[in-house]
Amino acid sequence: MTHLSLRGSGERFFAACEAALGMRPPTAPNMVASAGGKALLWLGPDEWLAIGQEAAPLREALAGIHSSVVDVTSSRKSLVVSGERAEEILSKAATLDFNVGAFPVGSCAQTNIARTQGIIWRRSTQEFTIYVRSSFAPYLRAWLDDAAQV
Amino acid sequence: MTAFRLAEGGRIDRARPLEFSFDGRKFQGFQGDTLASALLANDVFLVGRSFKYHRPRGVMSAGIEETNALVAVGEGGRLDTNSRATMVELYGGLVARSLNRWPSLGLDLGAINGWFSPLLVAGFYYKTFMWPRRLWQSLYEPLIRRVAGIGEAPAQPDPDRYDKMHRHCDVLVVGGGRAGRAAASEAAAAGKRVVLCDEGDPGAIAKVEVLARTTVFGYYDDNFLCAVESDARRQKRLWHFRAKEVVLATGAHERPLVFGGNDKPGVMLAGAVETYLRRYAVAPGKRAVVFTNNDSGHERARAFRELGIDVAAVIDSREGTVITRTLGGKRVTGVEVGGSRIACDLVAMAGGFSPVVHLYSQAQGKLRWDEKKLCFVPDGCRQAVRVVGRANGEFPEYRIAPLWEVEEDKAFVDFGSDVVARDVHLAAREGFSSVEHFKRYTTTGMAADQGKTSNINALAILAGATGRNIAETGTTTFRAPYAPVSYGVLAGRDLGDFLEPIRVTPMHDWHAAHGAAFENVGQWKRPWYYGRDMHDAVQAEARSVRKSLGVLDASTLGKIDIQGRDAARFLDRIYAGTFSTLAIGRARYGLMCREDGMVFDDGVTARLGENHFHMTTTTGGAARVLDWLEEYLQTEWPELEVYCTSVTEQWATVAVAGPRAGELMKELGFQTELPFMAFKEATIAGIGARVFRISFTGELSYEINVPGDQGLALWKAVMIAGEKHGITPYGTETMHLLRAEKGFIIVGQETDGTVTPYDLGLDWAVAKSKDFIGRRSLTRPDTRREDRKQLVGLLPADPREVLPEGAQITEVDVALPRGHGSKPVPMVGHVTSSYLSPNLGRSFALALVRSGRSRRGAELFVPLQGRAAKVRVVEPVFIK
Amino acid sequence: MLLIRCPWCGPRDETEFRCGGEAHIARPGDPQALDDAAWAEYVFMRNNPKGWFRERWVHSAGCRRWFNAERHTVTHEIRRTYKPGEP
Amino acid sequence: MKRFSAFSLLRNAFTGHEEWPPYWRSPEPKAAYDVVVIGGGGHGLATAYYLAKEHGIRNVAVLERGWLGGGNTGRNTTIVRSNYLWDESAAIYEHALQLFETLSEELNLNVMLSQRGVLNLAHTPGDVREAIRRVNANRLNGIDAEWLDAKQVKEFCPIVNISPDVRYPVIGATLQRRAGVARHDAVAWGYARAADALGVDIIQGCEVTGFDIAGGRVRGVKTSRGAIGAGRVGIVAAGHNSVLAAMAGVRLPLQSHPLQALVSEPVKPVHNCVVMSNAVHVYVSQSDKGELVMGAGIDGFNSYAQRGSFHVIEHQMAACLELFPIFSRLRMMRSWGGIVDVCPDASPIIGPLPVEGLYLNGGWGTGGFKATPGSGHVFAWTLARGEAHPLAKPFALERFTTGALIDEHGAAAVAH
Repeated sequence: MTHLSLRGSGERFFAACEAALGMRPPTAPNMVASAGGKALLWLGPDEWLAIGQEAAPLREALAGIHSSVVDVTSSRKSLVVSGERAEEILSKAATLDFNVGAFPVGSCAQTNIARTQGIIWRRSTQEFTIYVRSSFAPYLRAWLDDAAQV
Repeated sequence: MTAFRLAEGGRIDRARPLEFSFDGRKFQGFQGDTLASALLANDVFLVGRSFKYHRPRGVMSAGIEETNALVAVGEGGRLDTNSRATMVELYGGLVARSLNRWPSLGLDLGAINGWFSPLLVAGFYYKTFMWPRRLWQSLYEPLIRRVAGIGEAPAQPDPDRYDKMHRHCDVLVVGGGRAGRAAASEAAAAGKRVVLCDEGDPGAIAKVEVLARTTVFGYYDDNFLCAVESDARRQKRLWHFRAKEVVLATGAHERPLVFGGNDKPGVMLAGAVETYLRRYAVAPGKRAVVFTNNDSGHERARAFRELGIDVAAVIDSREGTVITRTLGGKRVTGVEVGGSRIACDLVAMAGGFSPVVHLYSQAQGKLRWDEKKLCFVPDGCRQAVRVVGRANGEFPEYRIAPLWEVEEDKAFVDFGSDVVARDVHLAAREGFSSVEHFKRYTTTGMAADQGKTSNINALAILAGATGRNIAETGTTTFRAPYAPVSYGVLAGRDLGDFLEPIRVTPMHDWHAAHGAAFENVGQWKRPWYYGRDMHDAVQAEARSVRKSLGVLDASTLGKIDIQGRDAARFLDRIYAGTFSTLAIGRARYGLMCREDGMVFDDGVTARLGENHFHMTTTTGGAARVLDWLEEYLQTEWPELEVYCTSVTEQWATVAVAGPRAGELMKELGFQTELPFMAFKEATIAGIGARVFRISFTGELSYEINVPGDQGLALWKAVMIAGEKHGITPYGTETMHLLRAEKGFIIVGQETDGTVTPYDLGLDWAVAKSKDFIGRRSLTRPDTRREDRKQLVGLLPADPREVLPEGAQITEVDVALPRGHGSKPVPMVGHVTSSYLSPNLGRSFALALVRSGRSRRGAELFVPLQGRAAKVRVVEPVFIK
Repeated sequence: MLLIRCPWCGPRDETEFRCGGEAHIARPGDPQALDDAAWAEYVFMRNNPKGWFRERWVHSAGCRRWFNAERHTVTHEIRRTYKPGEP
Repeated sequence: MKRFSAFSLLRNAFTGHEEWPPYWRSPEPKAAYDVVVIGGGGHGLATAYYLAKEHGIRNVAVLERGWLGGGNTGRNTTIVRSNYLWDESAAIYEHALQLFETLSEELNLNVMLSQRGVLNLAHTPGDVREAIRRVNANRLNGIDAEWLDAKQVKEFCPIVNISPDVRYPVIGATLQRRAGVARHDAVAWGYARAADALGVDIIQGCEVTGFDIAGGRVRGVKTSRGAIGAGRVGIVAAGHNSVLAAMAGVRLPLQSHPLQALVSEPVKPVHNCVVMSNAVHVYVSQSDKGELVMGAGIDGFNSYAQRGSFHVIEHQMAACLELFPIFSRLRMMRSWGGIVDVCPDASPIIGPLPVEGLYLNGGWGTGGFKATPGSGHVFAWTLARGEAHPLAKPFALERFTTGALIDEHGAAAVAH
């Protein structure tokens, strides 16, 4: 699955993105726009992680608009934490409130996870996807496995 | 049933007897007992020895405030020392030992200190042990240390692992007594998320998450609280709470009374006696005397009688009578009241109540002295906190009159620190009248209970001794933790390999399988050298790169994608050099300085397009540099249209270097004649790549960047294609050696935060006609000095001599002095890098030397053990 | 342990942030025009009040945006956070 | 001053210790003094003592807002050592250590100097390089220092974990045998008592609220107990130096941060020296009472609250257990915070401020306690003569303008 780091702002930018991607980058902080296996995760006021999108048409659409599209597919690996204890395990690793009322399905957050950082995307009540920098993935995987045992 | 166990009642399970041992003797208790209640039930009253005088001590309380009955529980790596017997849940097979006694609890030679007690007053050690000076450290201090301390630390590592949790809630209730449960239920009924913590087990409450055996010990800013959860055998989990509102229902602690011999086994807090009777069905005596200064003592006496303890007398100070002292040795046998004696085996002290305001005070809540209730009560806090019940001073009908002290010998104020009332008076006399001074001078409040039983009595006595009232005298600050927390719980699972994340590159497994020794570079594991012996490996690796072909995993280098209309302008401000003039497809080396002009990172940046750059940074600097760029973009130059994206992990980097590198590249499918410091996108071994002809080593060298997922495939392809060239993988040590041969600096090795680009002789990398971060600092008087430390090369007179890195350099031929007492020898610099070069056939070094550049050809010395190594200053380039 | 309101992400734990010291210190437009003392003033000299303090923070583990805060250096109360460019 | 000794203690034991006089008087402030020292911590009291003792200036007041030694003097982890890298730092800290070595006799009060040795552990080749650099510099500067390999570290401190299988194995350590710990409160009380005996007025509960400055010259201070005239004024108010300097219209390159420390419950002797580790950020010793004393890292934000954030302690503890796995079941009994004012180069500022007659001795950051006698000694000289003591000269405020910084970031076990 392609990962693109998408940067930009302003109405021209949003319009171009929407035209090229078929979805508009969410402007509400920490929200995810997703459809058909593609997603746009809000990472900052002018920054998104585009998942499952092609870079070339996007770059083309954004030509002449202050923006950046960088392929970061290899930058992160994903870990899935799911099941009845998903909230509990994440609560050992991160300081966020993982209660579904505070962290609804379809939202994401960047935060510290154990002693590294990552993006957490709530896919359903009991399922979270974590995107972590590739070099940290073995560490985080082992940490979460250990946390799940106690 | 034992002599002191009641036939019925209590919350113990008589159907579940539990065997345990104390000091090697076997006993029986029941499920639901604490170690303290089980010991009392077995007529064990002498439980410990006091800190200083080694006086016999027994169980005084039934809770966390216990400061006498400290024992060791468990064995080996699971030894819990200094455990409060009142807080240790009994379990089958529990092994406990008494502490601070030798040879035995009954016969403790340390008790000899009691005979010297007239000498061992508060602060005695400040006044003596000064002569002769050498005896302090050889004799007096070791003696003091041996006598002090309580239990032994475990001798083995702890086999247990610990857990941590974060929990957000609307309302956090601390304390599961009546007030706390009511507050929790009410909040839950209003639809709030409620968590209630209690030291014990308050039972279930509808719609409330109840955490039993969970002690909240810290209350920090913005309603952040920490608690420790235990099971019967250990503290096991640290909780972090962030609560919208906190309700403190922490109750009150009963105060002891201060009179002669109030510390003997059998002298207890009245409330504790009732707890033992009601909750544990243990009568900690047959015949009691109650000593009180308030109404509660009388109620206690009624309860004792009801539950089967004979009460010989209630001594109420409000009626003009007091206990002056207790009788007995290792167990109380009676009391003296006025001139007469009353026989008893239990003295119950009812000295009034102090609300448990510790957490409230930690939360920066203010306290007010209530002259009627004789206690500190909550009086306003910035944080969202409510205090309910007895913690708020809401006692039932309660009249009390001050009795802070019965003037007598051995009238203990702080049991844990062995502070007597006379120590308080001495401190006041010697001018330690500030509460904090007094506390430090006498050590009051510094023992296991952290003043829970002593602070108010001590404060009141101090107030009396200094002619002030208690409100004027003040109180000491309450600090976390409310109850002691084990180090293991605080560390949690972040130990061993989890202490810091281990970062690995996509090629890591290959390196490990091929005998790489790894170096910790920040969090990264980088191949250091390949093979068993570092010296041999490095010599072979270095020779191979210069003679034929070597390959390095350079994936850890920081990489940042920079694009936007103002990207070139931005880089001109960030780097000391100019990047706006860089042609597309070309790369340039750059230095970054801090505003103080000192070098903080370096790397090569290539221009991919008019408005598009690929920056590289040092491995350790990757995150720091990206933060730096963002900081300046967002806060100083928001008008610049530039976006920076970390691509460190997007690209795996394989650097091939050596005379055969060109041939190898051709064989890998790269046909372009790429000039030095140029860049090209290409397909290498079937993988889309960015190829840079740049060099860490000064050899013909290509850096092939491919997406991280393809890193291992590329590495393997390079190894196969390179086989006929004798390709040799090399590690960081060889890379450093090769760089040093060429005089290339390593940030953090040749620099230490005090080195400018000019000091490094890198004037060519500094633009003269534009501003950049740090430029202005380079023209300050000190940075302009001619005699700054400058980078030079050193050639040892003995070509086999490898100078120690870090070694200092002098102008005179001296061995490294002993140190203390030797005459200072001026130093002119130090060795930053030093190697034995197989390519030079000799040793060499880089160094920072004062006025180094003007010393070319001069001789200097590197003082070593027993001799100095002679070195010649040369240009810092050894292989042109 | 502070709870800091990132102007974008909302309240988050202090551990997600890094403090960047005193706010509203602009880099001089032409450093070469300053004398050594004026340059030192910019690089090193800082207010360090006991009381309300305007300081910079970056949400480093979150959206990586810099922002400003008005925080009391004794009570640690943060009465407001605001985006760069806002007064 | 009534002399302290084993004999006087014994004699007083027979009279129930009723005869001991106060350690110091509690005088009312006079209208004016030759020198006013602001700050009754160890540094300020030492300054006053040496002014009286060595410079014959006895008309001196020490003004303390709260209680003597109530700031960092009473909140540090009591380590004394002089193994600093740069010549300037090494000289002043060694001066302090030498004064420490005779301080108990000098002050006639046992400050319990315990030269148990300080180990600075090295975990990476970079650490080793820095360690060798410092050891060699120390020895060439006449300061005792040794490099120990891992085995020797284990011999010197048997409980430290030197297993190669940990995240950051111990490769070796520097050792300064003359370094160790001292009783922090006793240092303040000893200087106070001795200064008082020489006629210095120690005035507690006296907060400075402003300066009387005329014609660019300081003439006195305004306090919560009235105006006090002064020939010269020395600010020695660790943590609060910026606040005081601001009253005189002076901005400093200082930032005040919380620094936390903690102790365990007391245990029998188990740890025989001081261990510091830069890489994993920890320093640990054991007090005479048996408590393990540990310093935590510095909090990243400015604060005057004498409290830090809890995660700092959690991080600290993991590092501690990595080095000392047998401590796992010991318990933290008390934690606290101090306010350290930190300079950009992690070195102090000693010398005149841009107001005539006004001097500063501050910015000691995390390293103040160990400097106490030396700091007071050179500052007294500076105040007495109106010019910087040779050891103080490199630490002038001026260095931030010239660029002659003394960057000691490698020197403390905490990340500044």
